[in-house]
Parts: sequence; structure tokens; C-alpha cells
Amino acid sequence: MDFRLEVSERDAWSIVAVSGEIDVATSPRFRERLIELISTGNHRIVVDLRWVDFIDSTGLGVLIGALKRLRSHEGELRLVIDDPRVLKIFDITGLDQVFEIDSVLDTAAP
Amino acid sequence: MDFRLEVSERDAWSIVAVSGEIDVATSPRFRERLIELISTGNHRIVVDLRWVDFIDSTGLGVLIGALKRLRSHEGELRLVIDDPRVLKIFDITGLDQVFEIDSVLDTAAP
Amino acid sequence: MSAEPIASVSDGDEEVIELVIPPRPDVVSVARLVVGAAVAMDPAFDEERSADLRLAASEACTNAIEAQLARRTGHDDSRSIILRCSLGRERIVMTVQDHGGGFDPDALVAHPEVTDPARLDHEDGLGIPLIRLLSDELEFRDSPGGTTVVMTFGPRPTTGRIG
Amino acid sequence: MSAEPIASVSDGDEEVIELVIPPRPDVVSVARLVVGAAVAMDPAFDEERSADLRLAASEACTNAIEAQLARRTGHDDSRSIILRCSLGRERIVMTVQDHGGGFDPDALVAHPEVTDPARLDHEDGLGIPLIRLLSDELEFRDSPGGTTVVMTFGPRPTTGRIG
Ligand SMILES: Nc1ncnc2c1ncn2[C@@H]1O[C@H](COP(=O)(O)OP(=O)(O)O)[C@@H](O)[C@H]1O
Ligand SMILES: Nc1ncnc2c1ncn2[C@@H]1O[C@H](COP(=O)(O)OP(=O)(O)O)[C@@H](O)[C@H]1O
Repeated sequence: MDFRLEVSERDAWSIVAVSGEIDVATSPRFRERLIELISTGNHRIVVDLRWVDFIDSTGLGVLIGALKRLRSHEGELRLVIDDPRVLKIFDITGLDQVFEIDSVLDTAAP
Repeated sequence: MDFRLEVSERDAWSIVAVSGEIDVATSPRFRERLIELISTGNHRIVVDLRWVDFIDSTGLGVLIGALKRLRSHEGELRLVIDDPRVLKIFDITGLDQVFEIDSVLDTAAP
Repeated sequence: MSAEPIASVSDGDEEVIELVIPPRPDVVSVARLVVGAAVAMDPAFDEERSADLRLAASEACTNAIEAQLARRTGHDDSRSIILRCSLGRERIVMTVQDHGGGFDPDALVAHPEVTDPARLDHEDGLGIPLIRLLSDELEFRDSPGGTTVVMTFGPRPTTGRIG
Repeated sequence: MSAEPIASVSDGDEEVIELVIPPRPDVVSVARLVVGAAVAMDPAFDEERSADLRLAASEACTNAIEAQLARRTGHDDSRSIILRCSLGRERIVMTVQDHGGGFDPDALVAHPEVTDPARLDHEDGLGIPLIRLLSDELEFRDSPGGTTVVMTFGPRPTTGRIG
């Protein structure tokens, strides 16, 4: 299945660009990669979801876990979302009030 | 299902640009449109298949029928194909020897 | 194939598309594809509503697969999972049947609300609330060796929120 | 969903994906999608070979649908068509079962070769020759009320030609 993840650095931020579908098949890789980043000291993370076509509750769970880990390190997690279909699942779960969500990368990692 | 067909004129040629999938569901529209064109006096036709992702024997049948009709009017049928996956079905059926196939539109409708 | 266009099927009351899959995480995307194609057969359901059904299918199939793969009482990880979409008049009933040993949906303990910081302790527990929100009706039925989730959808997209 | 990655299914000998569809032309694209997803589960089959299987599935499902919708002796246009992909070790068996009343494949009269101008009189008749070419083995079995086409594929893409 279509899932890719690329990590780059930008000033103090690690940018995790995800593309494809985040579901039960692909979220283990997503979770692993985020945990690895956080445990190696990257505590300001932007997850760029602009090329994600689909995310379900498994993907939301990964982001919740990452947020918890980062908070315990006084870190920060921001999301970039511009697709209304992806935004909708954050909206209806109420998670749009929990995550900091930007629609462009520039404001997410200033 | 994804199927679109657009007709334009270019000098003496009618260009039929098809996109999407040509199968049992969509070929009736494809056949109808070609028959309509031929019966209204368009006897030099280029079928541009460059945006076709899939074609099966139903689609080949439509093209065979169009070729027969055009020949009976001393007309001409040319195909534009650049996708090796689409070319393959013409190749393995031997229809690459029956149709005039170009890979660019310019040589098909000079 | 015949050269004539095919007469379309006499419009019966209901059409059914069914997908039978092994309990593997990588087939959930196939389930979504099939649901998307099934929903596209009813023009009353638009692209946004189709996304609701694909998401609900993804959640229900994920639960079914997880129940069968978990070493849980009564689970059977060799059995197939059956996803069925029945298209009626402006109404789609989607069922997902598993052999995961069954569970009691009324006994589920709700996590704190998402805005409560304690909610961050749980990565799970959003699936059923999402299905409940996306569907017009939701029912969990016991079926042999497991559960059949029955979800009913009308063409109106979801606008509400969980909780 | 649980937070832990799911253990993958113990590798059985065979995995089956099955799609049950009504006899409607617009579901043939769904059949191709499912076949593509099933083939993707076996890394021995590359993208080109996957296209071969999708094409063969398209031809077989089209024939099944046409047989059921045609007013032919014994056809039943209300019954579903069943497409099944069984994935073994580097070998995929695809079957398409219909209730189209059956036919005798040996009694089919071959059209002239495609390079013969008389071939242009026939828009049909390329389906079964294509399936034969794309598959490694092809068998037509009588099944209750119709036909089951059994196609076997190895990972090597087709290179031959019809005729
Ligand atoms: N599943 C089937 N049930 C009944 N008849 C079939 C079936 N498959 C093929 N046939 C018969 O065989 C003929 C040849 O099939 P095919 O080579 O696919 O060409 P086409 O479908 O274009 O006619 C069909 O016209 C039909 O009469
Ligand atoms: N089909 C099922 N079979 C068995 N148990 C299930 C099934 N669906 C849900 N459950 C149980 O209900 C719980 C809550 O499901 P859900 O809200 O989807 O969240 P999650 O799957 O993330 O835990 C699951 O953890 C599981 O214990």
C-alpha cells in the first residue's frame, strides 16, 4: 500500500512529511519512526500531512501517542493539513482542539 | 467510473481524446460517439489514447468496428498511444499490425 | 463481448457487493476501495459521504482483524472477514462479520474527553465512537464465533462531533 | 485499536480474497481493483504481471456478466458473480463463477486472424484468446447454472501473441 515518510530538518524543527494512507497496516511504521525521532532528542516536530489521502483512528492514535511523549519532554508537535477530508476527522473527533494545526508549512515551522 | 471523451478538429482530422478506463461499462459511450462522428461525415479520425489507463477487448472491439466503418468510406483511423501498458494489448493481440499507431499526436494528424 | 450495449439490470430493490478477506492489516485498504466503488453506484451519495463510509469500513474492518489476530478467547485467526454493502434506495447497509470471539459493546469503558489531558494516555478507543458518528444507525450483533457490525448510512454527510 | 503493532498472520499456505458482485457492467472496474490489490500482496508479481491479471479478470467478469444479462437459456440475471483470488507460493489462482447458463468453449468458432481484413467484421471474440494468452493455465468448468473459469498465473509476464 501507498505510504511514505520523509524526515528533514528546518531550524529547530524536525519535519516529518507523510504521504499515502495511514491505517492499521501503515501506522506501525509511522509510530516507530516518531518514537525513534523523539527518543533521539528531536522534541520539536512538525508532521506534514498534506500528501495524506486517508487517515483513520489508528493514525490519530499514533499522533496522540507522539503528543504525549513530546509533552513529557517539554516538546512541541504541530500538524500541517490542507485537505478538508483529512481535516474533517480531526474536526469530528474534537482533536482539532488538541493539536496545533496549520494549513501551510511556513507557519507550522517558523 | 472514470471515462471521458473530448472531440476537437485539427485540419482535416477529428481528434477524439479519451481518458480513463475503456471496458464493458464505458465502451458503449465510446462506440456511440465514434459512430456518430463517422455518420456525420468525419472520415479521418485520430483516437488519442494517451490518457487511457486501461483498455480491454471491449474497447478493442469498438476500435475494430470504427476501422471497418471508416474503411468503407475510404476514411482513415489512427491511434495515439504512448503508455507501454496500453500498447501491450495491441501488441499481444496482433492489432498493432492492423491499426496505424503513433506515439505523438503530431505525426498522427500531420 | 457482444457489440451491442448491454441492457442494464432491471432495477431490483437491493444490490449487494461483498468482499471476503483474510484477517491481515494490509487488506483494509482493499475494503475501502470496494466500499468507495459500491457507494459510487448510488448517485445520492456524494464524495464527502463516500469518505464517511470508507472511514467507517476501515474502522470496522480494523476492529474485526484485531479481534481475530489477538490471542483472545474464542478468536479464530484463520477465518475470513466478510464485508457486505447492500445498496437500497438512498440507503446503504454495510456489515462486517468477524470470528474474533465476540465482545460486549455496552461494557466498553469510555476514555476521558479528547480535551482532557488524561485522554493522551490512550492511543485507542476512537474507532467505535467514529463509526457511531459517521453512521445513521449502528448495531453490534453476535454471530457464530464473533461479531457482525451492522451500519446503516443515508446520503447526508456527517456534521456532528464525538461526545 | 491497540497501540501495539499487530503480529502478522501466521503464513498459511494460501490466502483468499473473494469479491461477490451483481451482474452489472460498472462493477467490472471494482473487480480489477480487488485483483490489483490481491496481486500486490505477493511481491513475486510485478506491476506488469499485475496488469495481466487485471486484464484477465476484466475479460472473465465481462463474459460472466454478459452471459447472465443475455436472454440466454438458463441464465439468471439476479444471481451474483463470484471472483476469487487464491494466493499460494508464487502462484495465483483466479476463478470467476457465473450463473449465465453455461457454454461449450470447444464449440466456439474462431474468427479469422486479426491481419485478415475479414476479421474487421467482428468486434467480439478477443476475450477468451486474451485470457488464454495471459494465464499459464485456463479451464472452463461447468458449475451450477453456469460456468466457473479457473485461471492460474505465475509471476512471469506474458510475452507471446495470440494465434
Ligand atoms: N462465462 C460464460 N458464459 C457463457 N458464455 C460464455 C462465457 N464466456 C464466454 N462465453 C461465450 O464465448 C464467446 C466468446 O467469448 P470471448 O472470446 O470472451 O469473446 P466475446 O465475449 O467478445 O464474444 C462469447 O461470445 C460467449 O458466447
Ligand atoms: N469486532 C470486534 N470484536 C471484538 N472486540 C471488538 C470488536 N470491535 C471492537 N472491539 C472491542 O472494543 C474496543 C474499542 O474499539 P474501538 O472504539 O474501535 O477502539 P480501538 O479499536 O482503538 O480499541 C476494542 O479495543 C475491542 O476490545
